[in-house]
Amino acid sequence: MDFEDTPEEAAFRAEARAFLDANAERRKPGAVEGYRRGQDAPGAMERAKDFQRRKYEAGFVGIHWPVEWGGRGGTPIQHVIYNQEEAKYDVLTAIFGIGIYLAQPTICTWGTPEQRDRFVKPAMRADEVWCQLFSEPGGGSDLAALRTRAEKDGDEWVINGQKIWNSGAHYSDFGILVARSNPDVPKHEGLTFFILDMKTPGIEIRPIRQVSGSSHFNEVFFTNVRIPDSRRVGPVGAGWKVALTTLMNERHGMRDAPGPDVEELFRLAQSIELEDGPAIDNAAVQEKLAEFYTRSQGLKYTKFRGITALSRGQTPGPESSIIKVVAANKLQDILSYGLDMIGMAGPTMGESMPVAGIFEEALLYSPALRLAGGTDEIMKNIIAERVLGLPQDPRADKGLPFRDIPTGARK
Amino acid sequence: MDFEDTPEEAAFRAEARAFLDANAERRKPGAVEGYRRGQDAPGAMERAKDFQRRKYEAGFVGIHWPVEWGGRGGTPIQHVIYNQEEAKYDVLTAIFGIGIYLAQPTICTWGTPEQRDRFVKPAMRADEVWCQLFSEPGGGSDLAALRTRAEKDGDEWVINGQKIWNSGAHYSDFGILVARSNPDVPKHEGLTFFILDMKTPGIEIRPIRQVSGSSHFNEVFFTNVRIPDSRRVGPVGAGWKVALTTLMNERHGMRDAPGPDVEELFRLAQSIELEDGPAIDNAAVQEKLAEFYTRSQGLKYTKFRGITALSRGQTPGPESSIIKVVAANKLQDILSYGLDMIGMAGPTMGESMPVAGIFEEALLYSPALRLAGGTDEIMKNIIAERVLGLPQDPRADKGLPFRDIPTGARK
Amino acid sequence: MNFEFSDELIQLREQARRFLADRCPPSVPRRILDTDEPYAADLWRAIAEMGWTGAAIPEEYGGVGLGRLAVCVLAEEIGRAVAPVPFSSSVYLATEAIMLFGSEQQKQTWLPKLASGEIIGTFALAERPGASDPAKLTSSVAAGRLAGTKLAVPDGDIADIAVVAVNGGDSPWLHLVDLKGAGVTRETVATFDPTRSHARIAFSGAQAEPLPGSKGADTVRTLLDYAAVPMAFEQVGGVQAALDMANAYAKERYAFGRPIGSFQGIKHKLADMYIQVELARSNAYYGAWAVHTSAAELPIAASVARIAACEAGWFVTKENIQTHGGMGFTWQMDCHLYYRRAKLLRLALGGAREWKHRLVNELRVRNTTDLAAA
Amino acid sequence: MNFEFSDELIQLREQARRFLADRCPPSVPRRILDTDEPYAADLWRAIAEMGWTGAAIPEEYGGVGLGRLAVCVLAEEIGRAVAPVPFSSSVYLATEAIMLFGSEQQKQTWLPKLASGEIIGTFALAERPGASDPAKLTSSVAAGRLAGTKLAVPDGDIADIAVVAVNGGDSPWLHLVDLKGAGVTRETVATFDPTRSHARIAFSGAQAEPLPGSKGADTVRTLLDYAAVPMAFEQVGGVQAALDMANAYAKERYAFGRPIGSFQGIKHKLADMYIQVELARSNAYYGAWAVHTSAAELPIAASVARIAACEAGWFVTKENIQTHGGMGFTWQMDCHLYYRRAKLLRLALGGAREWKHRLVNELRVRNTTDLAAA
Repeated sequence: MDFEDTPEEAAFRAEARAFLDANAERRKPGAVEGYRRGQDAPGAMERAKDFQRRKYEAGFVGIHWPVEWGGRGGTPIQHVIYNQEEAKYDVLTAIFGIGIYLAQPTICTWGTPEQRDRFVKPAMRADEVWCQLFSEPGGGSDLAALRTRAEKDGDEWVINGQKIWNSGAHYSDFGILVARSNPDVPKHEGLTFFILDMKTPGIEIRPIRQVSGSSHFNEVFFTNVRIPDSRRVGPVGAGWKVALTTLMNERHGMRDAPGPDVEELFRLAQSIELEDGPAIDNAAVQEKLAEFYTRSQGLKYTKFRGITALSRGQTPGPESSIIKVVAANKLQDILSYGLDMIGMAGPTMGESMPVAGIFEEALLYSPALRLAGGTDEIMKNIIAERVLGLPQDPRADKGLPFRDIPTGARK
Repeated sequence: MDFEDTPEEAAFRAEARAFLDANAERRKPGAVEGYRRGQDAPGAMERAKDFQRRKYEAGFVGIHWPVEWGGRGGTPIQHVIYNQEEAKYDVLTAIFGIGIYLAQPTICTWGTPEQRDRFVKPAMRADEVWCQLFSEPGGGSDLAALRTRAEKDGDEWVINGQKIWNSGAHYSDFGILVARSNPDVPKHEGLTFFILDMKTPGIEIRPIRQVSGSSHFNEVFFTNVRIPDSRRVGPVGAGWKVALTTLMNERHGMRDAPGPDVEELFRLAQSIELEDGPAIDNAAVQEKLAEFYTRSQGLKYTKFRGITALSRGQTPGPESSIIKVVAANKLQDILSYGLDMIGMAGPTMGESMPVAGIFEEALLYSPALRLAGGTDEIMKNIIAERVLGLPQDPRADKGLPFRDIPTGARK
Repeated sequence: MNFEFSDELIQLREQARRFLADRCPPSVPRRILDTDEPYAADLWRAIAEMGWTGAAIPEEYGGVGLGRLAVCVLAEEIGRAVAPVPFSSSVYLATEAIMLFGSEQQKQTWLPKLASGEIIGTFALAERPGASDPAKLTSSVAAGRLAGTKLAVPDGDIADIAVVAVNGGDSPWLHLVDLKGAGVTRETVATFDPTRSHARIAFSGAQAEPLPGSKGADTVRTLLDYAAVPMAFEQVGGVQAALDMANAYAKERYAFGRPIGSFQGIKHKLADMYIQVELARSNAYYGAWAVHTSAAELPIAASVARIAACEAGWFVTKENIQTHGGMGFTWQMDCHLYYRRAKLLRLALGGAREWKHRLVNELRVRNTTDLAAA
Repeated sequence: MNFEFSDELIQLREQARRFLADRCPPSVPRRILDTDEPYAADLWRAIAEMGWTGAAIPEEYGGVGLGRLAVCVLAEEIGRAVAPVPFSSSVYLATEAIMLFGSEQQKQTWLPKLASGEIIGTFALAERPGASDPAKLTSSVAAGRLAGTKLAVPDGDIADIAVVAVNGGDSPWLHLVDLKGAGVTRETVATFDPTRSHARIAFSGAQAEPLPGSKGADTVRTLLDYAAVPMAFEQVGGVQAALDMANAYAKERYAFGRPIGSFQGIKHKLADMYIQVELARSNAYYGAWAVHTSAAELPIAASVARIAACEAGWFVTKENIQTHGGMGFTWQMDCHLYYRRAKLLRLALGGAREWKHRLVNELRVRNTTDLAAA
């Protein structure tokens, strides 16, 4: 039991560091803005694409993919090690994640050799940027209830409908799309998966304003959008199975909730006076700090257990399924407690506030973290059913043709 | 908005107090043992029956019942006032509650005039003591899934099966019993309700040992127990509806969780030293005390709102449905926090422990309070469905003949 | 026992609810959120015309003389409507301060104007992040001139007058300041709830008129106690609205072929929200009784009302978003109006943490046998 | 990174699990619960024969020399089986104290006997209800004679020797006392978990042998740190067993025509229990690394392991009862074995409250940049 790299891991880590030192800037210590979204800054996309190209050339994209997919043929632990190192640098790579880590594995698994040859490498090099078109307004947690229609017309499919929670449609070249090709069979059986060229006529993109006031997501509307059948991935009607490959990869990449954590709460408590002196001396504050610290450490070492499994060539255990739900709730608890400590001055937004105002900022974006990528409730169902083996809820929609499933007042 | 009695209420309260002063001992202030069960003490049952007879003669039993049921014809608020006063005295009346507040209203509502004449008055006077025979080992929250059979044989019914969570079968004269008279119809439609003479041959009573080590409940087994049809209450097959009258009255009588509350935690915190001085001076302890106090007060004033509704001749609102679930969980939280404060010495049982050892004692009985009379989960379903109007869970057993309802491995 | 509002006040509540449903649908706070308007001046005028701003002010000072219970009833409706008006600042705080601690002449001068809505008042206390302990204030008054800086004063940029807390020593701790006078610099600050404007106010030699009854730091706490009760009602109104919203959505929204409200995950969440709302409401009622009778228990009753309202505020409004799923996080749904406002009100008179501290201190000075909770 | 036990230790764990499944089914703790037997002496002998009592003791002192990680692995299985044996008292505490602070001669004298199970050791600290702050101890040693009274000493009535904490001033704080010698009065006390016996021990001039390395009150805390880690594994074993029990019951028990585990009310409860178990397990692993390497981070790692284990212990065992419904509250079901034991272990080294205090104090003496949690 140790925290050390094996000699092979250490060598790989050194290689990664050397590449990063040569190609990126190290993040300043104690910076709180690391999690703030940077892709809206001027020139950010160009810089990001430039770095991604160099990362690809250096062999750090698709580290753990097989060589025939265009990967390095490395190990999952190397992938983790590279990401641990990259996280210390000021680079913007997350926006290519949909293309590289969601779209391409799905295409490689289900697509034709031609599709693989055409799409994988440009995605890895960030020559082409991808987005995801799965969620719909009426679907929510019930993803397979999607209603966007795909109707065959000769060698083409005609798409009509609406997607939501799309990230990056406005700057993406391609999208992965699931649509309903047959509403007369049960809901999981009537879906088909496509690669959509985002420049096709008939696509309209509207930003969604979030509670925080910013718009990191879009609604995307399709009016008679045509996709050649050659851009279909997997068999007609197999779209749900194909999409599951994407979703598994998405869940696998699940990460911590960015924002104020124990360290920031600690800094806050050191900087603030309560009625009986510095907050950090207050026994109630101390107990809260200890509880949050314990939860944070629990997450950290749960991740270490997962990495250890990878390092041993095993699949990480189900323990990783808890990370998102614990992290997102912890963030809400911490920011709320921090704001209460700041007290009457707490509502003020901005860098002039204690710890650069991240508690106030987190108030406005944190609810999303308990929803995006699976709500708390869905995550707990997953833990209960897939980890603990509990039976599913009875399904009101089981076996029903999609068009007969109850939807309430709405259609 | 005031806490005062109306002149009529004040007069009634004075009358109740006069009766109690003449017939019972006032409880000592600060006594913690008030909630401890006393019916096992020698001579306790005789004293209890004696007091109950005097209470009946003085007109304080069935205060809010109509005169034709043998009641006083008073108001629900008078009933509350009497109980508020009685709670200050050292009397044991709860053991007659099943007979008086569960069995008799059910018999008065559904039974024949002969049944009413025969049973109501002796129950009110405690000449006859009653118990309840509803729950079964395989039923739990799904009360209507009971399997005890009632088969018609001439003018009699033959009962075979098993009940559980019975309180007082060993000292009771009669029991109210629900049994399945027809397993071939849906589960709520095949039940019948009976009055059972507990001296009938074929009844075997076995005490259930609880976690606390004591046995306040029994299992009751029936082997060819015969009940004359004249002791059937309500129509054959209407047993569920009849039982609902009992259950409504049971829920209505739902009370606080007895045991250590904020006052006891306060006393504990005043008596204990932590690493930084008296516990009561510790900010973390103070915050907990404030949180518990706020919850306790919330319950108290929720009850006051219910009493106010009664006082105005209205039915108390649904707010009273929250009391049991909040009180039982609060008790567990308080006792656990108290034990943590007592620290390494905490496991010791007995009167020599701080606050007479009630925290340790409560550890062992408190889990029952979240289960008995409806689990937390059932209570929340009730709040969600009956108060908030949310739809029921889909029923896997809906419309199925009882014998075809899935029961897992067990039968 | 009569632990309910009078029929007259219940009527007032119904009238207020209808009025605000008509005049302050969600589009009104949204307008303030989306524009530079600091508050809904039109709604404020209408509210003043209804007499709400003078509800607790005696008739001799131009008010309606309905007493503090009427303010509690109105506050609940203001909260339900997330109304973008300075009701709490002007009514629970500035007006209350003058009623409690003002001289006869001050009452005659200011209360009629506050009652009519001609002027807006506010209360300025916090000087730094952290607990707002009156004993640690550094603002001071010398020769009738005030010096000091107050952070995040609610409605500080739209108010005409402020009651300002200073470290008064043996002199009064609360002073009236004309915010349009010399020596006052106001700067609007952005907050996470733009439906209620806030300002940082710097006083440099502003003319300050003491409220003669406000001697001692305790008077600041007393004012907060009086304000905490209607504030708790405002909070209760907000969480009730958020619960109603979640409840309606849970019935209407389908997933997996049935309403999401039929899943226990959502049902039990809503039951937990309901429990919090009811506990907060019951404690607020106790607070109402205490302000109504100016009972000795007010510090305890106000703390309990405040703590329960703050807990419900955060829990219910965040779980309302959660119940709505991804939609709950969109600008277009109203969930965030309640969520922002709930956290704002939770901090407004000092966080729940401060009130817990106050509650236990108050309980300790009493005989613990008063604690009996059942 | 290798954040997992070695294959050798994983084998040891499997062997221990099989052994205890065979030799310590629930009927064994039930026997102790139901009778006057203070512990399962037969099981204890078998455990000693397996070498578990000497697992961490170096071979030169008659042990197996597997190190502290082996004790962690065994502790988890002891916890899973709710074994009624003085393993924690004798191994994590008495043996550890001698290994950490004993003289060479003391090690040679006592460790072989502890390793072989010939004697049982325990640790006596608490003198009053409340925090067991070493600095406030009143027991003392003068001229080799100990005076003082210790409350609720685990296994105090069956142990042969005790490591007793005293207020040592400049001398050692930990002393070895032969509990069968003169000047020792032991009285068995009833606790809420009779599967582990406890005694009140009064010392009046008992002969006491100092552990020379235990100078200063901090050495008492250090001993608790070392003990807290295997104790956390014992707690994790218990909660894992309780979770497994709840999970099996939720699948098997039907209500309303379907398994109760298909209701989200139960599903989400079990998911919450699983989360607590996993967080506690991960933190215990960090603790294991720290005791294994005697890392400078031990006070932090031990505190974190302890706090997480205590939280899981209470939550999981009480919700296991709740999952079982009324049956869960019967003597006949095993739920209460886990529930009692979890609360006992939560208090054994001082409640979670004390460890939170310790954790923050330790964090404060370090650079806060070490805090980075991700």
